[in-house]
Amino acid sequence: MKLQIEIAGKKRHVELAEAGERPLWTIDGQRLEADATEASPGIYSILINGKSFEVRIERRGAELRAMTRDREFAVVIQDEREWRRHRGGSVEAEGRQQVLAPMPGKVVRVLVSAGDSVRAGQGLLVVEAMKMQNEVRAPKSGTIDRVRVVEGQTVNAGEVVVVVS
Amino acid sequence: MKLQIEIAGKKRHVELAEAGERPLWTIDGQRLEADATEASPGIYSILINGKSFEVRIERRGAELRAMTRDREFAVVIQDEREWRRHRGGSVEAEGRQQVLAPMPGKVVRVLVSAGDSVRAGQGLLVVEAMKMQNEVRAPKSGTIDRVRVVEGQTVNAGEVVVVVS
Amino acid sequence: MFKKVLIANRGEIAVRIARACRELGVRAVAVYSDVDRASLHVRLADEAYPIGPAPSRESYLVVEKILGVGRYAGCDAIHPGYGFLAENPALPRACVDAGIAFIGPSAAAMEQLGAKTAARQIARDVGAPTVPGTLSPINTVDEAREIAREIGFPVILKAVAGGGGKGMRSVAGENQLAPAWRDATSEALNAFGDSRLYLEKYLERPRHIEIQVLADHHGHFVYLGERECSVQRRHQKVMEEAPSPIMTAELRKAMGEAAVKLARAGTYTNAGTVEFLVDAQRNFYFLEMNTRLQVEHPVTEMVTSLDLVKLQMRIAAGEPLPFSQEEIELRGHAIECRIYAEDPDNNFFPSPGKIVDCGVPTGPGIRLDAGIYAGWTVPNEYDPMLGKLIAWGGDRKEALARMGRALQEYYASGIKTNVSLFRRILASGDFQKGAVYTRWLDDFLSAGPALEGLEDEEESRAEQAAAIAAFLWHRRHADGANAFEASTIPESRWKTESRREQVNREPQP
Amino acid sequence: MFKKVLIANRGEIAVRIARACRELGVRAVAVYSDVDRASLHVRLADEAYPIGPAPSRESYLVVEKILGVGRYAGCDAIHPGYGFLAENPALPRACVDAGIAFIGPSAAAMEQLGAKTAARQIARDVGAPTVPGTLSPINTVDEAREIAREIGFPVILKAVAGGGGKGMRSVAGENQLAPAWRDATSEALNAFGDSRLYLEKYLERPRHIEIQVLADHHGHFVYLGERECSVQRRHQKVMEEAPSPIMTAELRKAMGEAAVKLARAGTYTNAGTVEFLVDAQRNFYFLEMNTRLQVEHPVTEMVTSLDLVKLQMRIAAGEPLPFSQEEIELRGHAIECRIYAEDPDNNFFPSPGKIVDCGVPTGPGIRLDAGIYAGWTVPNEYDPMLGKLIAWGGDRKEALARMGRALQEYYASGIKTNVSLFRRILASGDFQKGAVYTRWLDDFLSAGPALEGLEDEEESRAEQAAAIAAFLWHRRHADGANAFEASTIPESRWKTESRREQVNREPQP
Repeated sequence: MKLQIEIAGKKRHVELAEAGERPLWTIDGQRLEADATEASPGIYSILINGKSFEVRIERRGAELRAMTRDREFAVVIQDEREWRRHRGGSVEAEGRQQVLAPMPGKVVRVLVSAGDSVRAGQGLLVVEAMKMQNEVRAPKSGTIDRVRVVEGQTVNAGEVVVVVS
Repeated sequence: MKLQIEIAGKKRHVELAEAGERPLWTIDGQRLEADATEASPGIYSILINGKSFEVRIERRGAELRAMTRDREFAVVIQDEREWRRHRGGSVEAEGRQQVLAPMPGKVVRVLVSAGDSVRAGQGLLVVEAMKMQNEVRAPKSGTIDRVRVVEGQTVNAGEVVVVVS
Repeated sequence: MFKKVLIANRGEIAVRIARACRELGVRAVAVYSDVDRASLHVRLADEAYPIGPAPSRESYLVVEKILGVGRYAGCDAIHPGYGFLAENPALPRACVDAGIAFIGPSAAAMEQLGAKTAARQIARDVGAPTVPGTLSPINTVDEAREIAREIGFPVILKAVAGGGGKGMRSVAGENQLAPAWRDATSEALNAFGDSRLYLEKYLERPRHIEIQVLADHHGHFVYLGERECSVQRRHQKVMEEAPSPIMTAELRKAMGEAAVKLARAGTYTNAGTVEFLVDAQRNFYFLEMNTRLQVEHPVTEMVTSLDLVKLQMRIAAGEPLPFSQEEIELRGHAIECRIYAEDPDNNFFPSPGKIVDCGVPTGPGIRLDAGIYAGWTVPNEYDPMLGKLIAWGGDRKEALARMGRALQEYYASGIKTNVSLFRRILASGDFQKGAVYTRWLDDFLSAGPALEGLEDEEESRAEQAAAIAAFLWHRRHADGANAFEASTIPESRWKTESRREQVNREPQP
Repeated sequence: MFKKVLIANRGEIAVRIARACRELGVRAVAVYSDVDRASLHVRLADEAYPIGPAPSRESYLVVEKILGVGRYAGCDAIHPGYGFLAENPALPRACVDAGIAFIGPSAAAMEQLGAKTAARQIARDVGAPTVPGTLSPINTVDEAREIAREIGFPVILKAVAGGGGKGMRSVAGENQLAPAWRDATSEALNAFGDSRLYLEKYLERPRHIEIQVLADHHGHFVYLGERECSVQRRHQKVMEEAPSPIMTAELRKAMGEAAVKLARAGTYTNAGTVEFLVDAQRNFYFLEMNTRLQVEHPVTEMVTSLDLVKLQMRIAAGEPLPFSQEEIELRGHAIECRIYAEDPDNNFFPSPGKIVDCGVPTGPGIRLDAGIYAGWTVPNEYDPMLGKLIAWGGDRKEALARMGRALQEYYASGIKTNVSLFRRILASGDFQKGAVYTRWLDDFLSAGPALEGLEDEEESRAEQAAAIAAFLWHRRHADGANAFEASTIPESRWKTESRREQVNREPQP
């Protein structure tokens, strides 16, 4: 099995071959003296040349994170097949942009309406959760295409609240 | 749903009826002001007339145990149907008796052979585990019917090691 | 001692109080809102009663409901914890009427010492220093110049209607006063429709240091040393320690005696905290008094070997303080981290949700006061504090080392927590030296993440380990199509980035 | 200080040492047998190396393997923990050859003070009291009578080859001596093929009280107060506390000074423990010396505010003791429960297996030193101790109350533990009063479970709660046919009963 794994922005090709009972790890073509075991669900004890690392893998919504004792890494995994499939469709960064609720909560104020022109960083609406009010701001300058929430409404994290074009 | 539940040797008939969203508990025909929720797997928070109990239910081999903050109870559950079915077959206490390994370990000494006559309490074999040697003794006086283990063998808890008749 | 204490709170502090009750053989009675039925404080209590819907205005803040449970369950005392009704004089007043002891000061003492302006007046009356300046509006720039000359530059102009830094200008010397006055006046007018300003001595990089006091019903007052609470994010304490790294025996005595004097003047009883600002020259200025148990009380407990919650109960039960000022001994050093369900990579947004698993640090010198457990869902409706991690050491160095070690062992998975923030703070040279002030953390954070050290072997090994772990995780979870999608769609990173940009959390006014 | 320490142990003590290393900035190197790959001490270490199969004779007890890892990983010191190689002079000797520091005494001191007979000789030489009697065989009953008259009745006859109570007779007065001699002689002959006896003063209900000593390489010796370790089950300590409930300042000084004198005479260095028996008149008698860190060291840490493992490392690194005898202050009271994977309802049989879930008590005054986690399988091959729960309080009463509270919060599910034993001990009047002796727990247990209090409302409510919980558990799990079978077959109870009868655990000779 072979995967492309991006850790802290660096892509690596990781391969695991089981030779007899000993698993053989290869990262970017280099053999690694590594031994890995899952201690608890999602928690891995990894020994690399005797150095002991404990890595906790956690999915947070759409993201994967790897936590060691002192460090935290963003992780993106693609296996070779998947990777080829996705290669074509590039990420659209310009044009219409969906603004997402960053947390679950209640919309306490909507500051813009469809058709308003906004500057990047301008407040669009205010979400309240856990006694904190949080302003959701425009990711770019443009025109409000649609406002998809009303005051008093409850939203979930990642829900589209406003579309800016 | 109705179950016969034996707690600390006392049999109770416990019934749960869901009336609307409120569950109604009845024990031995008496209505109970009780609210129960499973906080973690196998750990229940129970409020009875406002009194807060935390009960952990654990299966240990063939036994069920209920642990509160300060107490521990043996639990035997039978639903009414099962109960009727089992009623006929009574527990055979006399006659041939199987002696079970009380713990996993290694048989370090076998003290009897088939045909030996033994007194109740006499040592039959020694099992070692976790640096402790443990003598398994005869549950009753009689004759060794069969010895099902040899020295050096590993046994599991509950495994039949000797049969006495 | 009481027979049965009602805990009018939730979360870690309700757990803390329930444990004190348990240890004293007193029955602990919990209350819970609809979303708190399975909360830890309910599980650990001897009795528990529902008090209504999730919003605290309809449950934890309703005096009548609290008192109703107290009467129904036959409680002889109520502990308010902190937050919610803890500083609301309506509760002690209602307790008096109901014949139930309130574990805290009287309503009158609460009103006198809890209100900022009244407390400052008392402080001035008893000769405790307050920040020089005026609390009433100044009419003209000339009047401002006169006052500023009197108290000495630098000063700070503040909008009477103000808050959030608007209409605020610091003035280093006289020649800057006129333009600062103009700017602040117009900014205040724009922001609040009220241009009025007042003036205070500007403390350059003040520390927030507070004194814990105890007072019984027999006229005995003691102070239990100080807590250094300068590490704050947007005026919210984040990490506290005792003793303060800058404390001297003389200063402690002076501040402690000022605190006791203030408490005595307000006929205070039970536990309270007197907050001060301390400048670089170790001058201290009374800020305000908190007429309740503080979140950060454990650091005082660790260095005094006392149990403040039990002492609160003893005092409320009419017992005299069991020690005198001279018998209080400070020992070693303690530090506390407030662990929140929030996302330090995303402007510290609250991050409620279900806790999948918990790592609980244990071993020498470590204490955890928490209100959570694996499988519990952090509700959306309340303060997102999960608990407090506390480390004690023979000296500050050992306390910090133990905290660092404990933070490595701590986690709450399934939600985001601010644990990495504490790692960053602990690693900073300023904090290691104790060179902090109330705006230090905001400055530190706005300076951005420190450049990571050069890529060393350890770092690259850690990345390899993470890659291997991610590989194994993927192998186990990738079969579920969703999991696979979620972890591989490249857009996910883009979303994260844009989210980070869009968002800026404001403290609620 | 060292750069890298090899921990030649496993379980909770390896975790304890790894944490001390972490806090000192020293790299911790673990070793593990085949069944310990996923053990907590490996997970928490900075490095970890395999040393062979599960049986300790082939792994943790092999000096060459330990030294091999030490050399390979570039360690500059080895900490042996307790058990395994901790009292084997071969390890410090091999360390000298390898140029690696041994965190403990020299091989010579270990041999002198660790051997019972040699240590007793030293004790007599320095004037420390030992139990009166002789260690060499007595030839005739007349000789025995003479010695018994000298030291005074009651005395006890013991088989030279003996152990386990065989060939042992206590003799209250002279007229009982002859028959006792006959019985003991023949019993010894039958049991061991060796009829020789020796004689000692019989201590009626002695306490086991031990003194913690520290000695650096600069000739400084201190004692850190005592630990009361009288609560033992078949000569195994179960619960320890500090200070001893019967201690006086004078007795502590006398015992402490005797301990230091002994350590000094044996040119001891590092941490060690001198064990004494103390009789009802507070006479103390040297028993033996443990030339290592003890399991129960945390209670001393809690009352002295010191970290013994770090001090061991400092001493081994050549640092002088950072305090004098006069500076050592005892504060409050600490108690420890040794939590074992064993079944208190079934003769304390070991109960290894997979831990499904753990409840970790936290909050004020509670410390847990454990080597386990949920999901880990307790191996069959080693001592079944899971860890130690330690409670500190301002006084003994508070320490006991906190321990009681913490025990309510502790559990390790999936296996059986001895937690209920501690509840019983804590509830007993004798223990509450501190009226214990070395055979107290055996007497207490053989007296059978105390009659439960009359059935009160609380009890019947608890049973109702258990019934409801069992109902809900059954509803969730009954669908799986196996679960249903297992929980309902009536035979299961019969099996339990018969199992209880059949079994009688013997300590290994």
